[in-house]
Amino acid sequence: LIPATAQAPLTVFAAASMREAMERIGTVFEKETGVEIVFSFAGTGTLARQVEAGAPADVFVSADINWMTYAEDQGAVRPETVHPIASNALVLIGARETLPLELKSAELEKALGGARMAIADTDTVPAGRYGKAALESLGLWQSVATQLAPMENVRIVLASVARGDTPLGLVYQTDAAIEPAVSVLAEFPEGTHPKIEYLAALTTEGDHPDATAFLEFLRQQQARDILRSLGFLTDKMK
Amino acid sequence: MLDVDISGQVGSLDLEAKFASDGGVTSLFGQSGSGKTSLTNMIAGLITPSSGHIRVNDTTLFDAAGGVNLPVQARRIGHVFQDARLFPHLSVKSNLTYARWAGRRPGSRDLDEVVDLLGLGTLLDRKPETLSGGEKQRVAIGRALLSDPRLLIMDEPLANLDQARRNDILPYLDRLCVEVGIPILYVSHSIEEVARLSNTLVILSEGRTPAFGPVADMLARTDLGRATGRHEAGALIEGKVVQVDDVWGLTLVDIGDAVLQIPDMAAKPGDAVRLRIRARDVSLAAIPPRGLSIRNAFDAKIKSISEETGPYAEILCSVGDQLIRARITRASVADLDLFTGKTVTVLIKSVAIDRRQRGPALPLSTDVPV
Amino acid sequence: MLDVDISGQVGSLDLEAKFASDGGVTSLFGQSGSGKTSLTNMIAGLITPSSGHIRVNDTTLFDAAGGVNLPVQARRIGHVFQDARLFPHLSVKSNLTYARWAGRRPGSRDLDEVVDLLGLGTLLDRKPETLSGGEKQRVAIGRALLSDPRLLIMDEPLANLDQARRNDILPYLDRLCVEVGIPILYVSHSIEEVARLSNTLVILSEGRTPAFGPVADMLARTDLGRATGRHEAGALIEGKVVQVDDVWGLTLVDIGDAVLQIPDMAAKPGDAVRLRIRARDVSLAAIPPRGLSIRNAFDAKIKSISEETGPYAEILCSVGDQLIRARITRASVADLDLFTGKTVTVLIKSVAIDRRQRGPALPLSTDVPV
Amino acid sequence: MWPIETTDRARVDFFDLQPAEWQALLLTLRVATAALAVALPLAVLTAYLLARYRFPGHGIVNALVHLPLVLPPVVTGYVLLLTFGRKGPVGEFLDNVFGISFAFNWTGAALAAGVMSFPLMVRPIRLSFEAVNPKLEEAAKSLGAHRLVAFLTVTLPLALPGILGGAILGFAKAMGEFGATITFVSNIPGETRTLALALYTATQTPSGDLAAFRLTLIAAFVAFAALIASEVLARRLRARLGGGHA
Amino acid sequence: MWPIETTDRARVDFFDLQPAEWQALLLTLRVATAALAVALPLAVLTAYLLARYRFPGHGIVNALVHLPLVLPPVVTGYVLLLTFGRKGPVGEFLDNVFGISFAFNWTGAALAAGVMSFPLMVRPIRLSFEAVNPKLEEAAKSLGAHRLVAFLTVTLPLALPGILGGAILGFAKAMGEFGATITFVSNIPGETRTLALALYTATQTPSGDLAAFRLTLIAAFVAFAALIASEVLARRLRARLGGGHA
Ligand SMILES: Nc1ncnc2c1ncn2[C@@H]1O[C@H](COP(=O)(O)OP(=O)(O)OP(=O)(O)O)[C@@H](O)[C@H]1O
Ligand SMILES: Nc1ncnc2c1ncn2[C@@H]1O[C@H](COP(=O)(O)OP(=O)(O)OP(=O)(O)O)[C@@H](O)[C@H]1O
Ligand SMILES: [Mg+2]
Ligand SMILES: [Mg+2]
Repeated sequence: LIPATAQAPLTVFAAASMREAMERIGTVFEKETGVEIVFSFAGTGTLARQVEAGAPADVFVSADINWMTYAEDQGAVRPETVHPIASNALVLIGARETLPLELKSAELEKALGGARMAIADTDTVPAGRYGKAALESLGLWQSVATQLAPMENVRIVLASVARGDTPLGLVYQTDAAIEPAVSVLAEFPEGTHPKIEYLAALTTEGDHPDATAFLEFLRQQQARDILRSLGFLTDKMK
Repeated sequence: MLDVDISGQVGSLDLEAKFASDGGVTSLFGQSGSGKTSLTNMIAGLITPSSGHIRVNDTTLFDAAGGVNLPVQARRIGHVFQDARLFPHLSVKSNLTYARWAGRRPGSRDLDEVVDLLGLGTLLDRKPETLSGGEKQRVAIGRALLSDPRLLIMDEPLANLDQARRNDILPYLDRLCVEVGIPILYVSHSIEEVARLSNTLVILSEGRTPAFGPVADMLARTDLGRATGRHEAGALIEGKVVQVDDVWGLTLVDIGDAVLQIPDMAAKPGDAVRLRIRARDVSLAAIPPRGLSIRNAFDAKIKSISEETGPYAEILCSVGDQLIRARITRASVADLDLFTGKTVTVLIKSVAIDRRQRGPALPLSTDVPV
Repeated sequence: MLDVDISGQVGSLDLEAKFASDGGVTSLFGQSGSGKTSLTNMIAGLITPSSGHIRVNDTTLFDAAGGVNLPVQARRIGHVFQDARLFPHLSVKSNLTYARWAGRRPGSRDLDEVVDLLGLGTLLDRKPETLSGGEKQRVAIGRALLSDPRLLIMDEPLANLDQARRNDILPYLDRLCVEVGIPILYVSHSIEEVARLSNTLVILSEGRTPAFGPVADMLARTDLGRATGRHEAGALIEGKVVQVDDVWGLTLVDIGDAVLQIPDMAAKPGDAVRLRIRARDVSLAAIPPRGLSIRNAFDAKIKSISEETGPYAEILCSVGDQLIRARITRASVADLDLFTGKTVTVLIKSVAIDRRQRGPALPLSTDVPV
Repeated sequence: MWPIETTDRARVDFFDLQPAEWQALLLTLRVATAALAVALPLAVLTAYLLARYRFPGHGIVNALVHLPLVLPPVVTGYVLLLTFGRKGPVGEFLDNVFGISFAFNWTGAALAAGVMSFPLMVRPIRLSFEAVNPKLEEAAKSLGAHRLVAFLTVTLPLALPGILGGAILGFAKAMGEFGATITFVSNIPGETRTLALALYTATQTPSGDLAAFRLTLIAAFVAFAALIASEVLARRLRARLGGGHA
Repeated sequence: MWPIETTDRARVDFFDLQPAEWQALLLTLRVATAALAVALPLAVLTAYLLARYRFPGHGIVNALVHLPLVLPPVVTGYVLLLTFGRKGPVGEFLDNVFGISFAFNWTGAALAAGVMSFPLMVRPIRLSFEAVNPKLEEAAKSLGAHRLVAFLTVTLPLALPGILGGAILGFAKAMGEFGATITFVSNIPGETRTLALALYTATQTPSGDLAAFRLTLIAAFVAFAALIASEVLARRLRARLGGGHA
């Protein structure tokens, strides 16, 4: 159904959390090159398995190093094309106008007041895994582990905190930036968790002539501006 | 007491029924599709008439003007539906006792008695699905009987039953009516049953009730021939038992100007009885004959002769103040030179007389041939 | 030709039936629950017997030994079920014509003819749910008639129908059998219907067939009293029409040693007829009486007298080589001094005689009183 | 279409579907209809077999039918991906032999929807078959109708309310199917991004709330329309079937 | 339990449930049972109303019942969160007045499962009610049974096959419910991580394949058991109901 001509749109499988950024970048790219782009957004794991199964994707944008490694190992992406396009930071959020706090066990306990801390799923969602690592390295894991509410994606964490169902939440800085109903209470220092990197790569099966161009475009200034405007960090990208 | 005057629409049928009866058995008689079931459904409260009223004994079940419309469950009508409508998930026994455990009607009637009457003893644990047609019908009758009704509606309850079983059930219904005083509304196509059982006959024809009244009068009416089935016409005679002959099993009944001998084994002197004598069973003689096996021969006066086309003639004779009808051939009318006013001898075989009993204190009528 | 010899288990009933008939109408007669419906279901192929065989005309429908077991749809049996089993989603018309459009049986019978016979004209577009009990039954009969059957099974088809309608349908069935040659297996509780319609009578009792044979023989047997209903006992007399009296509407029938007068309007001289004479309609006289409206009086010889307890006695008389039964009171037996071997005068009212016609070329018997 | 006052402008915008929404809506209808068209006859067959016959493997068939209900949709989607995907055994076979490919196109979405809605269809249909009095089929046979004809003219029409009921459940499920679809055929606009997937996509960023709300309304509206149509149909059907009680 | 040869060791390990699996299994059963226990009576009531009465709002009730089927489960879960969450209007009320809280505990999972399985229960039950001949209820009333009694003693038992069918669909769905549950009450081990969520969790890690496979087998096994039990029950029921055809 997708004609195998050059007219076929460039298909990008991208982590759902990158949706806004990707769509904006895509619009600019389309305008500049005239190449039509189509995005498929889903969880990184789902996309990785689909790329592995021969999905008609030309570019795979992962929100998680592990899944990109998995895809590399399965021969689904071209290893030489894998490179980071942005990074992110983890923050602790609370309802709007909550006072900032220090990342100490006692303060967290106090802020929680017996309620739960919303976090993306610590096993399945990258944001959750990073969060767990950060809490562990800060020695906070023991005290909050039983008080977590692991959620299916970051959006629900945000909603949950915004509505006050959970007094605290752990999200990416990018998420906190767009949701006006929450405030950032604390930032997790770099190094308390593995590097939060978004990676892009060409798929093995993809044959779109402009795929490489798009991959390049993701690293150029225009794309970086868009990413930064949405709270992503791009400074350390090469 | 039953007082019905209703009208309403059922599908394409425009029903307009008006009749009253003094209790006892009221039979609804009419052709297939004349609206019998629809009428009983209105009385039972399953169809709401558009106007009129329904009264049973002293209770108003429905009165359009007065805004009365008792719900089905408050009418206390034992309804034997034309299609048995047994509860398929319940055993025969649970079906029979449904009114007790679900309707909270303790019921004065004894379960065993009804089970015996209807021959359901071996079926109690069975599911309706496994019953034969007649067995279903009997369970339906039993269920209604055990529901402690103040009116029993029976819609062709004996249609699938053999004669022996009918002969068991009919006297029971009779007794129910007479002794317990429960009025019965009985739908049947069998004029035999109707004549044997009912006090009041209501003719239903295309949704109307062109005639109703005491069954004797109705059966004697010639204008209803089509509805009642002409060859079943006859007369009901009132009489009093004067003697019981145990040797020959005969009962002598005084009907005024004559004494009839009928086969019977359960009467007592003094009992009031009603006898049904069908026109086809009555012969006439110009002169009193002798040496006949026919035991009843008495004089009567010809009141009218209706000769029809075809072979038949109907002769109406009076004996005292009672009427007897005879159906004979036109040829015999000519041969015997019969005319209105002539006195003839009426001949009736004893074995052809049906006996019916009426009146509260009378014993149960037994299984006599119909 | 119908040849049935099967056994099998139906629920708790142990069915073991064996009978044969020469075609025509074969009636199954037995009490409620005796296994009539089960037997018809086996013949129709709805229940598989455990052993035996079933043959209709020259076709073996089932033979346990030979491994033959035709499926229902291959048996070509028109089945009128006891419960009508109409298709609720189809109109009356589609129900009637189902065999044509779904069974691919073009059918030789005319739809209009059957619709007229059964009075279904105004119901054709209706759904079964809106039909009255009798209307459903009629549609079921019509559906079977229109299925071009080689055997018609009718399980109490007229139970909910009024006399007038029965009188329309019975002669039609008769004609179907005689003219078209379709054998009919007829289940009924009405000995009237059975006697009027059938050639062969099969008695069914608790799953067994204690007796079967020509209906005349069976009705004359006194040992079957319980099964056939004693008071309906009678005799079938063979005779030949010798004269038709158009003036009085009478037909003279020679029965060998006597000539009977019967009311009839459709016979021709030379027609062979069968007359049903019920025992209760026969009177006896010691000496030939005169001046009676009773037109049939002839001499007969008493063959046997069975006195029972109770008021009745059954007298078997011979007229030529034919038998007539009379039921009179025991008192009359004594009064008239009747004994075996004595010659008496048999008295039969003309209006009490039922006429049945047999033989291929005969005109349709008409609506005579039963 | 009709003259609109300028003050109503925002409202009008809100109710005018955007191209992407139209696309998702039409795709959803196409996917759900295709799923229904293929799965319903199979469901009727399966339901009839389960209702009327005891055969070896009865239990297994029954269990397999229900499996997509018990497993999280993601798992079903994953199994579909492994089986019908471009590199899956069945997918490869179908592609080579018939040129049919379910991989990452709308037919795959229809397949996922069909599989997921299958148990929802089979159960009510089976119940309806079980409720049809088998004596009616006997009557049909006694009138000469062969087995299949008796089924088609009697049992099937009498089971229609149940089939309709199953079809509705199935259609509704097919419209809303998400987990198996996104896992099996991904979330490609115009190809596999049905309303449900579009809705998910919208919820993935805070700025998508309004879009999500709109999409929810659209989905609900379509579902309402389908339901009302089905109710009307069911009522007519019941009238035609005479309540099914002769 | 019985002596095991050492060569079977691996196999035994594979078939021995790990504590986390046990936990998920028991939790799933608890959640599904609770969902069924609460939702089934409601479904029966709703189905009866929809089947037997035409009331204003009939269409709305009908549509609302089906809504969770049409919307992606995530949306339903989100709506539940907004409504029954700790700060949601209903959630707050229930918490303050009755001390019942659905937020992030297994009762919330049961609520989500109940809501999601509701349409699957209502439809077959409704069909069953519609298939019961209303004349039987009339007969019951004519024998003095009041409306409710007639319903309980006649219509309800005759609709039991459908209720059982609906219960099975509902139970299976409740067991497999994933999207609404994870959204509403998140994925807390021992509290809300049912088999379906555990399974999802396993599929979302690159190395989780074996765990996912094991969990699939467990879920399938439980579903098989439930189905077989239900089939046996249904057969007995049909025998007791005499096929429902008197
Ligand atoms: N829903 C309906 N729609 C159209 N006609 C109907 C409907 N219900 C009943 N009728 C018609 O009304 C008439 C009376 O029906 P009813 O059942 O009262 O007859 P019935 O006297 O009991 O007949 P039967 O002796 O055959 O049982 C019939 O002709 C029937 O076809
Ligand atoms: N499935 C079953 N289980 C137990 N008994 C059964 C089953 N089916 C039929 N019977 C019994 O077998 C007997 C014969 O039934 P059948 O229907 O053949 O009677 P029938 O002669 O047609 O009676 P009727 O005149 O009342 O219709 C009945 O007593 C019935 O209860
Ligand atoms: Mg009727
Ligand atoms: Mg029978």
